This record gives sequence, structure tokens and C-alpha cells, in this order.
Amino acid sequence: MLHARKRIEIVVEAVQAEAVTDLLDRLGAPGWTIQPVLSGKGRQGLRRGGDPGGVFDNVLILCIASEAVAQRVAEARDELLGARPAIVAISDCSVLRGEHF
Amino acid sequence: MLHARKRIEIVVEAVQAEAVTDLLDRLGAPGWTIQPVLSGKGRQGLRRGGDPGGVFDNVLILCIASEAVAQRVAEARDELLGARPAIVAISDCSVLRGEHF
Amino acid sequence: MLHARKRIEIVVEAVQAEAVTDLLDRLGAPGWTIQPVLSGKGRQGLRRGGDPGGVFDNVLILCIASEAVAQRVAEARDELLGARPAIVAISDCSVLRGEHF
Amino acid sequence: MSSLSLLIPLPVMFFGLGLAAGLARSDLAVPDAVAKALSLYLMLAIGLKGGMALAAPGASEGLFGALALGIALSFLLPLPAYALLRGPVRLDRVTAAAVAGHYGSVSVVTYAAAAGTLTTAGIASEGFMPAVLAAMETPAILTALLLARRGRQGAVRGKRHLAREVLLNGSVVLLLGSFLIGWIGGAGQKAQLAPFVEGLFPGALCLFLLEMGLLAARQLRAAPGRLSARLVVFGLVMPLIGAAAGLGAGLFAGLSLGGVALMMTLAASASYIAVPAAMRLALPEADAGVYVTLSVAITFPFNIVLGIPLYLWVAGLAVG
Amino acid sequence: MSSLSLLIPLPVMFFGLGLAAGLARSDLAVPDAVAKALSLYLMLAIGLKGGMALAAPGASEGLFGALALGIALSFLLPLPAYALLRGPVRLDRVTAAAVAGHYGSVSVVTYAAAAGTLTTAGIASEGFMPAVLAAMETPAILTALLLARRGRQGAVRGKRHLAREVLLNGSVVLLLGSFLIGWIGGAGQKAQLAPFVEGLFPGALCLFLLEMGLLAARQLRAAPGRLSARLVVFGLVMPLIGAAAGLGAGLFAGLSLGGVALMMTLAASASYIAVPAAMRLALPEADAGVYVTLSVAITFPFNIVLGIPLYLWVAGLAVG
Amino acid sequence: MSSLSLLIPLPVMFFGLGLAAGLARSDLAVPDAVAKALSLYLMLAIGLKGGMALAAPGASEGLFGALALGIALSFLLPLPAYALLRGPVRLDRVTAAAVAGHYGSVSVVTYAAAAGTLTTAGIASEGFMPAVLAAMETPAILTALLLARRGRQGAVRGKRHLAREVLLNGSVVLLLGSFLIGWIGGAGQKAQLAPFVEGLFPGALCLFLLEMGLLAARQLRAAPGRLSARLVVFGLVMPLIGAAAGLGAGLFAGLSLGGVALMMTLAASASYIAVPAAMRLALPEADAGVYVTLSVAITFPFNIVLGIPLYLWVAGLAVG
Ligand SMILES: Nc1ncnc2c1ncn2[C@@H]1O[C@H](COP(=O)(O)O)[C@@H](O)[C@H]1O
Ligand SMILES: Nc1ncnc2c1ncn2[C@@H]1O[C@H](COP(=O)(O)O)[C@@H](O)[C@H]1O
Ligand SMILES: Nc1ncnc2c1ncn2[C@@H]1O[C@H](COP(=O)(O)O)[C@@H](O)[C@H]1O
Ligand code: NA
Ligand code: NA
Ligand code: NA
Repeated sequence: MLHARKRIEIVVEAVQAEAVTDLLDRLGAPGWTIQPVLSGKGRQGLRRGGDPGGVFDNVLILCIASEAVAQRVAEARDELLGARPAIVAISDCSVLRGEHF
Repeated sequence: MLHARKRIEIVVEAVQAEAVTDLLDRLGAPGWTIQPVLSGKGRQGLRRGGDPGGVFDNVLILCIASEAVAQRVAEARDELLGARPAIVAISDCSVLRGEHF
Repeated sequence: MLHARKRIEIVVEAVQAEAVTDLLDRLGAPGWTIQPVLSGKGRQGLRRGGDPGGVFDNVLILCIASEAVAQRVAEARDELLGARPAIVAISDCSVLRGEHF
Repeated sequence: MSSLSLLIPLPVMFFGLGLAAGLARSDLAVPDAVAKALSLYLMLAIGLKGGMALAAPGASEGLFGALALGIALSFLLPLPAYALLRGPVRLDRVTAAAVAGHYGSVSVVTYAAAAGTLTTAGIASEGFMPAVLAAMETPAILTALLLARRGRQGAVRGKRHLAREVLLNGSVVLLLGSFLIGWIGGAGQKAQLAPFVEGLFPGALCLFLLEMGLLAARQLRAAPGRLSARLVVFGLVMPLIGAAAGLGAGLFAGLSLGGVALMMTLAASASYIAVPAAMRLALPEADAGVYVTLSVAITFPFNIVLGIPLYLWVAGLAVG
Repeated sequence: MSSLSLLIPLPVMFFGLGLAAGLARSDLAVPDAVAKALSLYLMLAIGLKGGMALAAPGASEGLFGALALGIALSFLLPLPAYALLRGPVRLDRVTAAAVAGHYGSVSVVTYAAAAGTLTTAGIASEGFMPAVLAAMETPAILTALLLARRGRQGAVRGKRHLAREVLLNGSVVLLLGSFLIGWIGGAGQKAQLAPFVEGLFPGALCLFLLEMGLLAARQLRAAPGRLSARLVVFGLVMPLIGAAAGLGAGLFAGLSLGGVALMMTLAASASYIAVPAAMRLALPEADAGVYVTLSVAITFPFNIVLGIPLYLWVAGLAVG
Repeated sequence: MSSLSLLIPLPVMFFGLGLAAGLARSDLAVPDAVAKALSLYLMLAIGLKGGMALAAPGASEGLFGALALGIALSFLLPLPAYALLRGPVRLDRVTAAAVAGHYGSVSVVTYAAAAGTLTTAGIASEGFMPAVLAAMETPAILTALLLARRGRQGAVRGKRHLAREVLLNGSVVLLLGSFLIGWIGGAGQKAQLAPFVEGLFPGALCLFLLEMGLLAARQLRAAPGRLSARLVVFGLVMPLIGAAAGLGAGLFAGLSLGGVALMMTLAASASYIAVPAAMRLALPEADAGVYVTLSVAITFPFNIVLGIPLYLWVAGLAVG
């Protein structure tokens, strides 16, 4: 009934989101969801979105995928880090309808 | 101090959100949170919200609940899938203030 | 390549968000991300944001941190609960680039 | 240059701009909140203006006949649409029913574009037409549901929401409410509201049509394989059938030239807000990519570019 | 029809429309960003208009007296409110203090509605009243905090934010800033800004009151058990007490008929933006469901429907 | 008072208000969607107005020369900027290239402020200047990329996006599109669009400059250590270099007094929407804190407060 999968969570600049989702597509991810971010803090200090050019906007990309895809994402480290994500966090989860993921 | 709970995460069309939260209420969930989604990709291809009728908007519903409630959600598979969620992912977490969940 | 970390997730009133992130900063969190919330339900019943004073707006704060920081957050229970968060959920995750967290 | 400008009204050119920008993948975008604000504004202004006009002595003559005929059109137009979609177009039953519902209902912006054309041309119309617009928004939803359920068991999902969607749909409430407020209170405050209700109207329409063009392009790009050639033909022919029915209704109701042209436009237009939302809720099996794209990217541009001048010309022949 | 329209101003009818739509659970909604934009617009327009009026020769006479009395009212009005809430209404101390703070402060939209009524009726008022409006926004917050802490130890939480909220509250800054800009620079540019500052005002007010009606309905539906009958009575009586105090202050300051009516309206009105936000921060134990609902769904409609005409009538008796 | 108002135009005072509020950490805020809506409105109104003016007989004389010179300025101005930034300012190569790109491109709001000043002063300018504005938006991006890549291997990341950003940038499309629409269709509909295009303009500019002030304050507070004294000096000197080049180009193109002043303003202004977004995509190694802050918080206020009057004065000497 429940099937073990990986939950990949990436915080990245909005302008780089398409580069990340293109990569996820190429690595065989069955889908992804982009969520808005209001503000954040990291190594570069405070970041608050909403400037006219959208330069300081971040987004959060969520991707539920198989262990194998998660493995490939971790291995595509160099390409992924080219998009300069602030976080790439991977955790375990179970899904209903394993056939889809 | 920390109490083991389940973290249920559901991506679903915005028009179906109330059907899902009604179900969560009926299954005894202590609460839930609805977050916005900017865009996503799944079996039906790219989905970008913001059309005038809100037809293509998705939301993410987060629910922290006891193992028993999570069990019931997984078992209510048929009713839940009637709302055509794209993802139902369940994972483990610990909470402060277990009395509330 | 992947490093074990903790994923801390806090739902709290928007007006209290800065109190929570100040606490996270003080406890040594390497960063955090604030996401918007559309609506929710908990012990106080239904909450829907968007009133003119922002009184009913909630946010979700996500913080990826080391076990030690997560420990300190759990121990700062009293101070944290002073901001009246609705949820404080902690789970496991792995991150790329462990040097940053 | 001015000859082209006589052919294509300025707001329609903004639709073209949005469409071209969208198809070329420009990053031009109108924020959702702005599009919603413009849509609220257009409904409020249309309603108030109509209500104020109706407050003039004798202006309500013919109101009830036009209302009744409009409602009847909204209930009935989905039937020929469904027949075409099931027959020659060969769409599945549920999607056919959902699409049919869109063509019984109406598009507020198409109405606004037609009203703008009338204003520019100096042609008057009945003050109560905004009430007809509001009345035609939702009856078609019920016909669509009946068509979808034909011969099938099973309750409609989300009934409670759906009833609200039909009876208390935001567009209907705002249009009718503003209309009533304009009727009751407008006479004395017309001059005070004119800069808002009339001065801004053409500009707001331009901006909204820009957004509609961007939306149409997005739909066309997202669903390249979704619209068969037969569906596209349906999206061009069905407005003509609607307009013909609207012509009959308008003449039967004894409307003026402007009123007949508006009635034809209403019957020819397809919903792109109220009906899609209701269908998504009530008929989740229907393909939203089909009905949104057909309504926004085929029928809407057809109506504003070719339809409105055509309906106005035909109305002139029939009434004049 | 026009008799009804003389009784109820058009913007107030839009409040009624929003309230009815919300209570009937229509899906009509004004996006948050639009509501915020309207609120910014109203404050900017009120400030600029007042400042420009003040630039006329002799127009600043009486400014300081009115300002001082307004600030005093904001500081002091929470006291009778608190006494009523702790006594007959039997509210807990912290919530009582929080509610009391709302009634010392003011509501910009109530002021805007009163100003609109004066304009329609052709009654002048002092150009500096927007400065009084701005000055009355936040002193009441301090009184509320003192009342909440009475006899209790413990620092106020989030002091830094709170100080900003009181001194640098967005509404205060925008109102006062626009007022000063209008005063300094407006004389020469009045004509140029008129379409924005005056032309749009009534329409923007209609749209904002629609949103206030929807909000009031949402509050009433979300908190059915939250408002006791005694609280509702308080929400109707307290504006009258405030208006009486405002009458005294207005007469004492030697204001004109219009100025007295506005002063009564200010004193009678309850905050629904600045004070709720400050209270949520400083007194998280107070029940936000009580103070927001009382201010938005009881006192606000009372003031715009019955209060303003009443205050205008009384001001006429007292000044005339 | 009026003497101050002659020195500082009203919209500029709103920039000051926003800046002061932001630096004092007031919670005053303009929602993003509102800022984007105002920005769309300003571009649409500037484009339409220019296009309509161009429809007058003989008004297009000199168009192509001005366009060509504007494009050349946009391509070439990054070169002296880069030389200064690499030499005396000692910035790293990639950030220097990114900053240089901003100064070749233009700022729509600075242009709007200058156009407003001309209107207030009753000085005419060529109707085609909005087309020059649009044409100068993006060529500088290409120069910046060439500078950044000099002597280095490696493809530009996100080429596809970047091409769109340069050729189909939303601002360019909306400005040019509105300009063409105004040109083709505007003549007959000028009066109808005037309340929207002209009536609202000064007010919308005030609100947008308020937001720009808040944004400048946010940038200054977020990046206290980011701007060295040398960078600040660059942000004040570079507009003067640009203005000198613009003066030459304007005189060479035979523009009128108003046209020369606008050309100087364009060349002096720095982009704060199109170029930052393109640089973030193409040169992620460049420090966005530097270029956004420099453009928004140093050069922008310098231009609107001191620059525009200076350029107008110099243009008067040169042309008059
Ligand atoms: N440890 C963290 N936990 C959650 N979010 C983070 C963390 N570190 C960085 N972020 C997010 O990533 C953005 C950019 O991070 P950085 O590039 O490190 O400044 C921040 O503004 C946050 O939104
Ligand atoms: N594997 C996935 N990971 C994250 N989000 C997903 C995934 N699959 C689908 N989604 C989300 O669910 C939406 C609908 O999915 P679908 O119905 O499969 O097209 C997508 O637009 C995404 O937002
Ligand atoms: N069990 C839960 N799961 C997810 N979100 C919750 C839960 N409980 C409370 N919340 C969120 O926290 C907010 C405030 O909760 P409360 O203070 O309990 O009313 C709610 O409106 C929800 O957004
Ligand atoms: Na129709
Ligand atoms: Na008061
Ligand atoms: Na420049």
C-alpha cells in the first residue's frame, strides 16, 4: 500500500529554477513542485524577494522520486551545484500509488 | 520531550483542497496547513497556476498527525484518491508538545 | 557525499516569525527559509490569512541544521514556545555540501 | 494608418500584443492579483454603468423579456454544442458536456469589448444589458451537469460548493450587485463616479486584453496536441450558432440595434472564469486543457477580432 | 429609488454587497494585494488632498490645537472602553486592554467615508484633518499596553518591533508624509494630480468597502461564538461615547461644522489595521478573534451606516 | 514653501518619503504585485503616448537616427564603465562587467520622471523617444557578457533564457508594442484613452517612486559593507559620463531641447529590472548586491534629484 521513496528538497534562486527542473527531468524524476519563498538567511546573509527584477527571489523545489533517481541527483552534484542551490536535502518518505513515482 | 508523529504531505488541485481537508478532519487529524504552489510537473505535464478561473492552481497540504491517523489516511485511499491528489507522501517526524497532535 | 542533518519545520504567526528566526540565529542555525501559508486549521479552529492587519497570517519556517542545533532548539522549548508556534516538527535528512550546515 | 485603426480597435491590438509576446516566449507577465483586480473593476464598472442608465425614466422597458430570453439561451445553447461535440468532433461524453457548458455561458471581457466598440461608434444600447450578462453566466452549468450525468448513476461531487458556484458565483454577485447599486443610488452620483467608471474603462480593458493574449498563448503552448482540427472548427462555428440564436432572441425581445449586437455577442461568447472553475469541481474527469484552451485561445480571439464587427453589421441589417 | 440613495451613500451599499456575499458564502473575493493597494491609495490621496488644502493662506489656523486634542483623545478613550469591558462586559484583562486600544485609535476608511459624505453634501472641512487622523492612529496602543500590564511584572515582548509599530507605523508614515508633501509641493501641482487624487477616490472607496464587507462576513462566520451579546452592545455604544468626546474636542478646538463631524467620526471609529497588528505582537494572549471581529464587523458598519449621518446631524446642531 | 516645491518635483518627494521610511525601518510596504502593476502601467502609458504623438504629420522625422544613436550608446557605454570599474574602483572582472551592463541600459522610471518634469515645465519632446527608450534597454547586456568572457573559454549558461531576456524582454515588448499600437491606432482614440494614459500618470509615478525609495532603503540596509566609497563615487560620476555622451548623441541627431534632455537622461540612467535579471542568469558569479544597490540606491536617486534638472539646464544651453 505504501511504497518507500525519496523526498528531495532544493532551495534555489528563482532565476535558476528552470535549470534545476530541467536537470531533474533529465535524471528521470517523475515530477516536481515549485513553491514560493518569502525570505531567508544563509551564508550570503538575509535575502528578501520582491525586487523589481526578481533577482533576490528564491523558490523551493520539491521532488518525490525513487531511490535510484535520488542517487542520480546526488551524483549529478557538479551539474546541480552549477545552479548554486542553497540547500539540497534528501529524506525518506512513503507514497500512496507507487506506480507513479 | 520529542514525540514521534507522522508528516503527511499532499499536492492537490486547489479546487479539491477542501475535499481533502474535510477528509483529514473526519479521520481525526489535529490540524493542517495549506501552502501555495507556483508550478509543477507530473504525469499530466507542466502545470502553471494563475489562470482566471483558478483551474490550474495546485496547493500543498501539510498535516502532522499520529501514526493512527496516518494509518487511517492511507486506508482511506479510495476516498482520498477521489480528490485526485498528485502526491500523498508520508514520513516520520518528532514534535515538541505531543499533547497537541 | 551525503551528510546527515536535521530538518526543523515551524508553523507560526507571521508577526512572530522574526522572534523565531532570531532564536534560530542565536542557537547557531546556519540559515532558514520562510514560506507563505494560505490557510490552516488547528486547536484555534480555521485560520485564513489576508486581513488588513496581517493578524491571521501564518508562515512556515524551514531550517536545515546539525543534530546539535536541533537539540538546542528542542531544549529552547520554553523560549521557542513563547512565540506560540503551532507546530515544531523535526525530522532526519541528508544534505549535499555538509560543510555549509 | 488610421484605416487599420478603424478595422481593429485598440484594446484588441493589445490582445494581439499579448498573444505574440506569449507565443514568442517573452517574459512579459501580468501578475495574477492585477488580472483579478482588472476583472473585478470591469464587472463593477459594467454593472454600475448599466444600473445608472436604467435609472433613467422608461429605461427598464423590456427588461424582463430580455432577462428571460437570456436565461433560456444559457440553458439551451449547450444542447447544440453537445450534439456537435459528441457527433462530428467525437469528444468523450464528460469533456463534451463540460465544453458545452462554456458556450451556454458568457465572457465578461468579450461583452466589455463589444460595449467599448458601441461606445466608440456612438451606438446606444439598453441599460439593462449588464443584468442579462449576469443572468446568463451560470444556467449553462446545470445543463452541462445534466448532459454529463445522462443515463449514469452517481451524485455530483462537491454539491455544496457547486450550488454556491452556480447561485453565488463571484462574477454574478458583483455584476448584479453593482447593477442594483447603480440603479438605486447612481442617479445622483453619476458625475462623481464617472472618472472611475468611464474614464478608466478603455485603459483597463487594454491591460486586461494584454493579459488575455498572454494567457491564450500559454494555453496554446501548453496543450499543442490537445486541440484537434475538429475542435478548432467547433470553436469557430459554435459562436456563429450562438450569435444566430442571440439575434433571434434580441429581435424577439424588441431590443435596439446596440442591444441586439450585445445579445448576439453574449450568446456567441464562451465563459473562461466561472464555468471552468465549476467544471473542474463537478466533472474532474473532463479535460481542463481542452475547455480552457478552446474558450480562451480560439473562441475569445475569434469573437473580439471578427465576431463583434460581424454581429454589429448583422444587427444593423436586421434592426435598421 | 433616489430617496433610498439619499439615505445610503453608494460606497456604503458596496459594504452591504460584500457583507451579503460573504455571509451567503459566495466565492467573491478581492485579492490581498488589491486591498493593500486600495488602502495605500486612500491614505496617499487623503494626505495629499489635506496637505494641498492646508497650503491655502490662513488654512493652518487651529492646526496645533486640533492635533493636541486628537492625540489626547487617542490616549484617553481606551480608559472608558476598558472600564466598560472589564465591568459590564466581563472580558479578561488582556483582551479588554487590547480591545480598548482599538477604540482610542482610528479607522482610515471610516474617515474616508465621512469625508466622501461631506464632499457629496458640499460641506467644507479643515485641510489639516488628515494630520489629526494620522496623529490619532497610535497613541492608544501605549495606553492599551499600560492597561494590560497594570500591576503585573514582565517586559513587553518584541519591544523593538513595537516601538516601530507605534512610531513608524506604515499608515502614519504614509498619511503624514503625503500630507507634508501636499503641503510643501502641492499648490502648484494640484490640477495635475486631481484625476488621481480626486477622480478615483469614490470608485476606490467603493471597491475597498466591498472588501471590508467581505472581511466582516468572514470574521462573523469564523467566530460565531466569540462575540457575546454584551460585546456587541459595547461595539455599538462605545462609538457613541467616542463621538461625544470628539464633539467636545471639536467644539473646543473651534472647528467648522465639517471639522467637528470628522473629529466625532475619528473618535467614534476603531482601528482595524495598525492596532490589531501591534496587539498581536505585544499581547499575544489577547484573543484576536474578539478585537478584529468587533472592530470590523460591528463598529465599522455601525459607523458608516448610522454613525456618520448621526454625527453630521449632531455637529450641525452644535455648530450651526 | 512653493520655492521648495519648484526645486523638487512632487514624485521625487515620494522617493524621499519611501527612502526615509525604509531607513527608519517603518513597516510601510508596497505589495510586489502593486509595484509590478505600476511598472506595467508606466510602460504602457509611455508607449501609447509616444506612439500617438508620432502619428501626427511629420512627427517621425529623425526617428531612425535617434534610434541608431540610442542603440550605439547602449552598446558602447558599458566600455568606459568597465574601464573605471576595473581600474580605479578595482572590482573583480565579472562583477565589473555586470555593473557596466546596467549603465549602458536605461531606467524606465528615471525616464518617466524626466518626462513628467518636461510636462510640468511645458517643454515638448519628440514623440518617438519611448521607442529610443525601448531600444536602449538590452543591447548593453551583450556588451556586458562579452566583457565578462574576455579571454575566457566556456559557454554562457542558460543561453536560451538569455536570448529571450535580450530580445523579448518584457519591458521592451510592452514599450515597443504599446508604442506601435499608439502609432497605428491611437490618433482616433486619443481622447478616450487620455484619462488613463495622462490623468493617472503623475499619481502612479508618485506611488512607484515611493516603492523605489523603500527598495533603495532595503538595499542600503541589506548591504552596508557592499558598496565601497569608490563604488559610490562611480555611481555618481558614471551618469555624468553617460549624460555627456547622450548630449552629443542628442545634438548629432538634431533633437529638440526636450529630446536632448531625455537622451541625456536615458544615457545617464542605469537599469534596475531587465539587466539585473539577465545578469543573475548569465553571470551568477557576479555580486547582485553590488549592482542592484548601486543602480537603485545611488544612481537612481542622483538622477531624479540632481541629474534631471542638470541635464535639462545643460540641454537648454546647448540647444537654445
Ligand atoms: N540551513 C538552512 N536552512 C534553511 N534554509 C536555508 C539554509 N541555508 C540557506 N537557506 C536558504 O537558502 C537561501 C540562500 O542561502 P545562501 O546562498 O546560503 O545565502 C537563504 O536565503 C535561505 O532561504
Ligand atoms: N514526483 C513528484 N514530486 C513532486 N511533485 C509532483 C510529483 N508529481 C507530481 N507532482 C505535482 O503534482 C502536480 C500534478 O501532478 P500530475 O497530476 O501527476 O500531473 C504537478 O504539477 C506537480 O506540482
Ligand atoms: N497538526 C497540524 N498539522 C499541520 N498544520 C497544523 C497542525 N496544527 C496546527 N497547524 C497549523 O498551525 C496553525 C495554528 O494552529 P493552532 O494554533 O493550533 O490553531 C493552523 O492554522 C495550521 O496552519
Ligand atoms: Na454563450
Ligand atoms: Na476612536
Ligand atoms: Na544608461
